[in-house]
Amino acid sequence: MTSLPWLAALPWLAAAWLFAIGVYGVVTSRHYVHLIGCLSVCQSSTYMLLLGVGFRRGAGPPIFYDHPPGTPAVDPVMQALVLTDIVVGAAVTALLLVIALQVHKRCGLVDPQRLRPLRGPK
Amino acid sequence: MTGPETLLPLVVLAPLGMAALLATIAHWLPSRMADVLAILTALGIMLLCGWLAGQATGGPIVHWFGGWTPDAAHRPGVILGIAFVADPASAALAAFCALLFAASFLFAWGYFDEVHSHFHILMLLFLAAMEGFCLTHDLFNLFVWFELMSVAAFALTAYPLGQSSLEGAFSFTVTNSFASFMMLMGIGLLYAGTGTLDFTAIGQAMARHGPDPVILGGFCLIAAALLTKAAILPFHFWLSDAHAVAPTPVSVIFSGVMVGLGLFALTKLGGQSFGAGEGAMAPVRALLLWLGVATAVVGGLMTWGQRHLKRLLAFSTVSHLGIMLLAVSALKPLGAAALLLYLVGQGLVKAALFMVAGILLALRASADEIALYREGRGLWPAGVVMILGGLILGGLPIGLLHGGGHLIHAAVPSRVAEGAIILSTALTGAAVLRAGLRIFPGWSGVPGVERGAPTEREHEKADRPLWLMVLPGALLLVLVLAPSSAAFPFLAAAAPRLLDPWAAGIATLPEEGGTLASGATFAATLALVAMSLLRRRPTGRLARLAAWGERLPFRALEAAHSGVVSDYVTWMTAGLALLAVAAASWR
Amino acid sequence: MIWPVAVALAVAALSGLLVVLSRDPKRQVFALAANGLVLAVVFFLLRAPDVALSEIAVGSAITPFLFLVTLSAIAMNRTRS
Amino acid sequence: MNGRWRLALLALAALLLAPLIWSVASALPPFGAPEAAYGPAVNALLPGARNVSNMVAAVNFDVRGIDTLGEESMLLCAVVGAVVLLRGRRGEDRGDRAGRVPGRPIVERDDATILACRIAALLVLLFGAYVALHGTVTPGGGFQGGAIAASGLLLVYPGEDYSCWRALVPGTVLTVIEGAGALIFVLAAALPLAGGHAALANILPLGTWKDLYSGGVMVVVNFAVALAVVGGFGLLLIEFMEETRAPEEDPVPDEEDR
Repeated sequence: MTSLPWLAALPWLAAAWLFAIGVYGVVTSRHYVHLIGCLSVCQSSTYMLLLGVGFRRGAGPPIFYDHPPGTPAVDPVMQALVLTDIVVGAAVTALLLVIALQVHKRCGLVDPQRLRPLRGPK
Repeated sequence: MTGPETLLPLVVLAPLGMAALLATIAHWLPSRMADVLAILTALGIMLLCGWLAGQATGGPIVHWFGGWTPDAAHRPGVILGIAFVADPASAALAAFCALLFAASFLFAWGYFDEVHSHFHILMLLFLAAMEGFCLTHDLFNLFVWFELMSVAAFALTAYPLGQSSLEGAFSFTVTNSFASFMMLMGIGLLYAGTGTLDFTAIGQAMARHGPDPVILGGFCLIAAALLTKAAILPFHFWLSDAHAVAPTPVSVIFSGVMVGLGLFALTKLGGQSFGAGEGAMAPVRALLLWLGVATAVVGGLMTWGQRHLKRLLAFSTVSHLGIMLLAVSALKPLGAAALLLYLVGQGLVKAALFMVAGILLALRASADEIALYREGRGLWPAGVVMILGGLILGGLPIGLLHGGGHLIHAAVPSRVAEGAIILSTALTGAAVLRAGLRIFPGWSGVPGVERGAPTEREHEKADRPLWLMVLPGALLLVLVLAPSSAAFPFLAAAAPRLLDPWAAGIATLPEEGGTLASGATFAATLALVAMSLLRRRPTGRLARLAAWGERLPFRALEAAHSGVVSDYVTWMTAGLALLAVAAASWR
Repeated sequence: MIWPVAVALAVAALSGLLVVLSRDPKRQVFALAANGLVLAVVFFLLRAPDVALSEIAVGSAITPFLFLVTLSAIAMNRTRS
Repeated sequence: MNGRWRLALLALAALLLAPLIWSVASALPPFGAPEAAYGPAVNALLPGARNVSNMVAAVNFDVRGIDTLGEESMLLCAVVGAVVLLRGRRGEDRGDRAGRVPGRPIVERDDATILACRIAALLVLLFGAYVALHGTVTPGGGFQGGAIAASGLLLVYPGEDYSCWRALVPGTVLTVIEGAGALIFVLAAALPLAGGHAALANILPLGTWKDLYSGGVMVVVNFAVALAVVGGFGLLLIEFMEETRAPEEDPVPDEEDR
């Protein structure tokens, strides 16, 4: 099967694409909760890149329960890094949601382009 | 396992264990016990790190976690485990972090008196993250401590639950989350390019097959993340909003050492992992030099144009970070020594000044320089600390900061950079002196440029004794007035080992001469203060035109620092593009 | 066979775009949950079952729930103030 | 900067970055053919060295255990921070009346939902425990099992009513569980130091291959992570749900109060 050139770079382009639209979403967002959603999309670009780097074609998962150790397997280190990254994502998202909730309780506004510290809403 | 090697992981495990213990038994803990335990932990870590720094001058103390030493894997060239490597500079900086935490805990005695000691849990996790960030030798472990530091900082910034602190915490979180995403992408690229995550192994892999696009791309992403943490232009916008709204004990840590760690990690990575080819990073180093000049000047101007004390001190931190980047961009042992001494010096002075701002917030219910006109007369100890701190910032020729400035002048390559250092040091020192003279003795002319700066009516918990709040600040100032020549022998040994832990030899540091630069700086500071004292209301048309002209650049800069998180993210993307173009232009 | 992974990556890129383009936060929550599931399928095809399991548990169960609770709390605050 | 200027600057940055991203993407090893030697070395060495079959758990809990310790303390930090910011002035007493959005009808839960949720809660808790226990053997582990168990705890709420749920799943117990999980992890890391070993060294007997008890200290660390995650996520869900209760008096003070 001829491997097309762009197929060899597909996950890197997908990661760059998700990062770009994450940045676009955050910059143009008009609601704190929407902005937090775009931030988590931007974070999913890092999962894509890391797991893409660890993937090996024709290899099985790094769990030697049903197939014996020594059979070719993908890179477990990258999967451990992505696990830590998912915890980071959950932690930061929870904190951001709490801050968004408290800002709305304080001043009834959740528009990131109008809220400015020390200067009062625009 | 020798003694120091066995005790090295305790530097991180002790604060984590104490935080977990407090989280478990917080419900049944007598009220002041959490404060005592936190201070004892911080002091213990400080002594341990100081002892390790002394031991490390002979050779770096290495501890491989889980016993996974490089040869335990029977695979030459494949490093499985994670190492903590304590070279003298890292251990000394870790000790400095613990010192600032102890002073901050002392200052915060009685500040947070609710039941569950959540503040102390967050601060201990913050301390553990900083210790790990200084000592780790593995790239992803550096990211984990970077992220733990950030999460603790986000929660502590929003702690007072005021509207400004919540919005400041929100933009702080979003910008630093982008920095951590960029760092993760950089780690992914470096792992794909070199196949390992250990600093030295990355350096060897890069020396073997040269900096190809993957490694350069990885370096740019990681450098962008560390420059965001080190608040260098155009990544610096979050800092003024976060420091100005955080509770005082937290701002002490932010400005004292957290931002400096970004530059420290950049120097360590630059030396150990990416310093292989001399010419390899020339265009990136040139860009860092010019970013340093721009950051120093913009930070200095913004400091001069502020009226809110904490925001003024935050911009002075931005300016000092720009100055430190100038010394670091050369990636030479002299630059590393200058960074270390200047970082400790400015950290001590900034911590003391933030505590004075906290005292004014607590006892005079405001941090606004103009609203506090003549209000500080009853608090003369805080006045002495503030005015002495302003003098030291402005270039008073005694103490650690003067020694640091002297080394930076020696390490900085170009004349333009020296001019920027003199201008920004004068601006920051004069701004602090202007505020101090206006608040305490009440000497001040008409408010000039700082009238239109953003400010806020706020206060902090008041029923705390003045002596307890002034004591840590005064102790820190006594430390900064220590003669810098005492630190030169340790610095000479520590600097080359920061760039390469297994390097032998001693760096040659220029002797402590009264150079023209330090005299010019102090004179410029006094001139600016005199100008602000003699300022009268502009009556004639020409004077009014001059006043309008003088305000123009400050209004433009204030408009750029808009406070809107969308702007900050846009500027960060532009900064990343700038870094990438500089790295790409190497080939 | 590389085609399933390529298709899954393309669907993940599209679902990320869907999350960004749904400006109304209430609809975005369901787009996020769907994005979590699509990512879990991508991770499964990239031979990462552990990561897929935690992406389902966190990315499409707990995080969207936190979003929903935040939006309902905001709706209650809006009526109170 | 207004909207247009931001998009213009973003477009310029994208224009500058696009060719560089393409040159990096083409210089990277092709997708599916990595050159890194770290992962294959772990795959080859760890089954024999630690008698475990789940390599990801081996990397997480043994080879790179300090990363996971940092990750757990990050979760502890985020949960403590979220609890502090959410409780704010509300204190930790339970709001007994549900907050209401006027104009939105209250739909009574019918018995089918209550029965389904009660059964589902138990099954999900059981499944979470299963995934957590088999961490070192099959896909899953402390973190995934803990997250599933936490969502199982949440399922108890639609099964019972709010006050009964809060009584069954008290916040203080979850705080203690979370703190204890983190403490056990730190002790598992620090105790080998006393015996002269390296921190996080695997000093317990390694157990038998493909058995529930395999990997020595990894089982303890896996259990600690499961505790920390159940406590952390459970507490987070409780505090968030507490935000939807009607407050006794208006917690938002009128003037700018710190």
